[in-house]
Amino acid sequence: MKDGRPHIMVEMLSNPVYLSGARQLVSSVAQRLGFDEVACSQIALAVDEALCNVIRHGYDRAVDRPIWLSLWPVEEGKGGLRIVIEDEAKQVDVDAIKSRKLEDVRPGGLGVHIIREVMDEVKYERREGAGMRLTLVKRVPMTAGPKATPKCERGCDG
Amino acid sequence: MKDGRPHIMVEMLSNPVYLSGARQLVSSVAQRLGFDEVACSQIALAVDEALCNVIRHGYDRAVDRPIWLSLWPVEEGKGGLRIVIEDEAKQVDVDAIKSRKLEDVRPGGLGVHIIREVMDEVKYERREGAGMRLTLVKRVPMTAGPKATPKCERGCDG
Amino acid sequence: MAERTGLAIGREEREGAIILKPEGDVDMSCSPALRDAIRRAQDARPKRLVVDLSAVEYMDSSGLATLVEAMKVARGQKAALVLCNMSAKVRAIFEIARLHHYFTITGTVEDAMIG
Amino acid sequence: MAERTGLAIGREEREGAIILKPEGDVDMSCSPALRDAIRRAQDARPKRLVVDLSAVEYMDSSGLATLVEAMKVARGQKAALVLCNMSAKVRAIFEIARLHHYFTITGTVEDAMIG
Ligand SMILES: Nc1ncnc2c1ncn2[C@@H]1O[C@H](COP(=O)(O)OP(=O)(O)O)[C@@H](O)[C@H]1O
Ligand SMILES: Nc1ncnc2c1ncn2[C@@H]1O[C@H](COP(=O)(O)OP(=O)(O)O)[C@@H](O)[C@H]1O
Repeated sequence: MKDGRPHIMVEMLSNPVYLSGARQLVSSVAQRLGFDEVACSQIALAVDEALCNVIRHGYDRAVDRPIWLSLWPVEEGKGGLRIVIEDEAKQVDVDAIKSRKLEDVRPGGLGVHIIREVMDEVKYERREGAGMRLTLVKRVPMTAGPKATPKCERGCDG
Repeated sequence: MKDGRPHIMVEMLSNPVYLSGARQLVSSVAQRLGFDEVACSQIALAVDEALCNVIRHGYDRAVDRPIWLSLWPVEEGKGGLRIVIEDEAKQVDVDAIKSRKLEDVRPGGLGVHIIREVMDEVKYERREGAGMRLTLVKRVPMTAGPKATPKCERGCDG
Repeated sequence: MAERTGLAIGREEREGAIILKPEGDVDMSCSPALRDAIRRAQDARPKRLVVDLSAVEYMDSSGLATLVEAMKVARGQKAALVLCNMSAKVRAIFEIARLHHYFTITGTVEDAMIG
Repeated sequence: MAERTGLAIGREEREGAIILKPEGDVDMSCSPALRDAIRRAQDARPKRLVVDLSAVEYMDSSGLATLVEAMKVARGQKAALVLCNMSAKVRAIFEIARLHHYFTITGTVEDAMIG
């Protein structure tokens, strides 16, 4: 990947039981990277929606297939979080992954809209070989507090 | 591993900043496997202590080395959680990893005690090649509520 | 696998209305439990169904879908469906999905009984 | 890397005592911030140092080590160190480490001022 090895890479089964664990992980990491509470929970929501889509549309609800979730801190500006979600599910036309019109309310069809609404960058692509890759970026707003000095680069010894 | 592929495997950098993410992930998974709130937070504490020890003693506080954290549900009885923590840090004598006497209170020297106190099984070993492996097991107490029917094996479609 | 569904759902009847109170995260693994509970409640054809969200800290689009479906059924039954006690976080999710005007949303259960 | 330390530490002086109030998880990444704050407080040689733990939901052994160290300094200074407002979860960690009798632990800040 662009920035080298992910700081955290999760390989998880496509079982919805593990969605809450993925959300909590992402939300905690986002918090430590400087996002406020609302932003953390919305980033977790976007990741949840993306994972649900892999399970539902990619793997047709099979609960024993692999999903990879990788996290990198973004260095520029006030920082941020880059998230990559990969699967080895069926490959679909990237243009087919889109939100429906929200005006005619009906159950479903909200996931992609939520992901695009919450994240600053959203890119779907086919992986080489098998499966899809979704890259998400969220930047800490420039209006957030001062960039904190990373505790552990100053040497931590608790 | 004994039970095949882990349900969740995390590869993370040895940076204390990511400890909170690991704790939240483990705690959420434990909750979904039937542990009560106190047990979830204590399992997360044990994992935190083990990860801190890898960072401190294994990697001498280097923040860019890999740690692997793997999770499996335990099937027997009321179920439980099996956790394996691996590193490629220096290999130490397994007998040297032990708690001190708690009576003479001083800072430090509590991690291994906490891990053993919280978990039902604790096994340190040298990995083939490089690094150490710690296997932790915690079982849901037999006094806990009824074993719940897994939602998603009944077919989930939310 | 031994696991909790992660969602307990309380049920209460009061003045011809049914009040459901899910407790936990309403995500893809748990929204089927909420849907079952809502269906069973609507099968009894109450004139009012109240969903008390005070104990829901998180909801994803599968939870929203469940509630949209419930709203369609309620309209077909000419019955009221009212959501109440939403946390700020959950409300934000309704807003992102542009569903905050589609539903009747009140502050308290008491308001939901007359709203 | 841009990141929060995850621990803000409030400080207040009252009747010759210093009250510190860490807010967040006291783990290996944040206990150095708590130790710095305690050291600076103890350098002022207050007759009483109160650590209000009401906003701490989690503490690991690095947090315990920081407090044990602070206790040793306090004893050397013949000063009081009192912990207060501990949540049940944090108290459980002190018990696992067998440190709940080593420290003076009170319910409220007010009790800690006289305890
Ligand atoms: N990971 C994915 N793999 C394949 N197709 C996807 C994926 N994610 C989304 N899609 C497609 O995009 C459409 C819109 O997705 P979404 O907005 O989440 O609504 P819903 O999942 O309820 O249909 C889906 O119906 C599906 O066709
Ligand atoms: N992952 C590890 N790798 C190497 N040595 C370890 C590891 N974990 C623990 N140890 C050894 O066990 C001892 C006791 O650890 P612990 O109880 O956590 O206290 P502390 O870390 O404060 O010394 C350590 O001092 C160290 O020598």
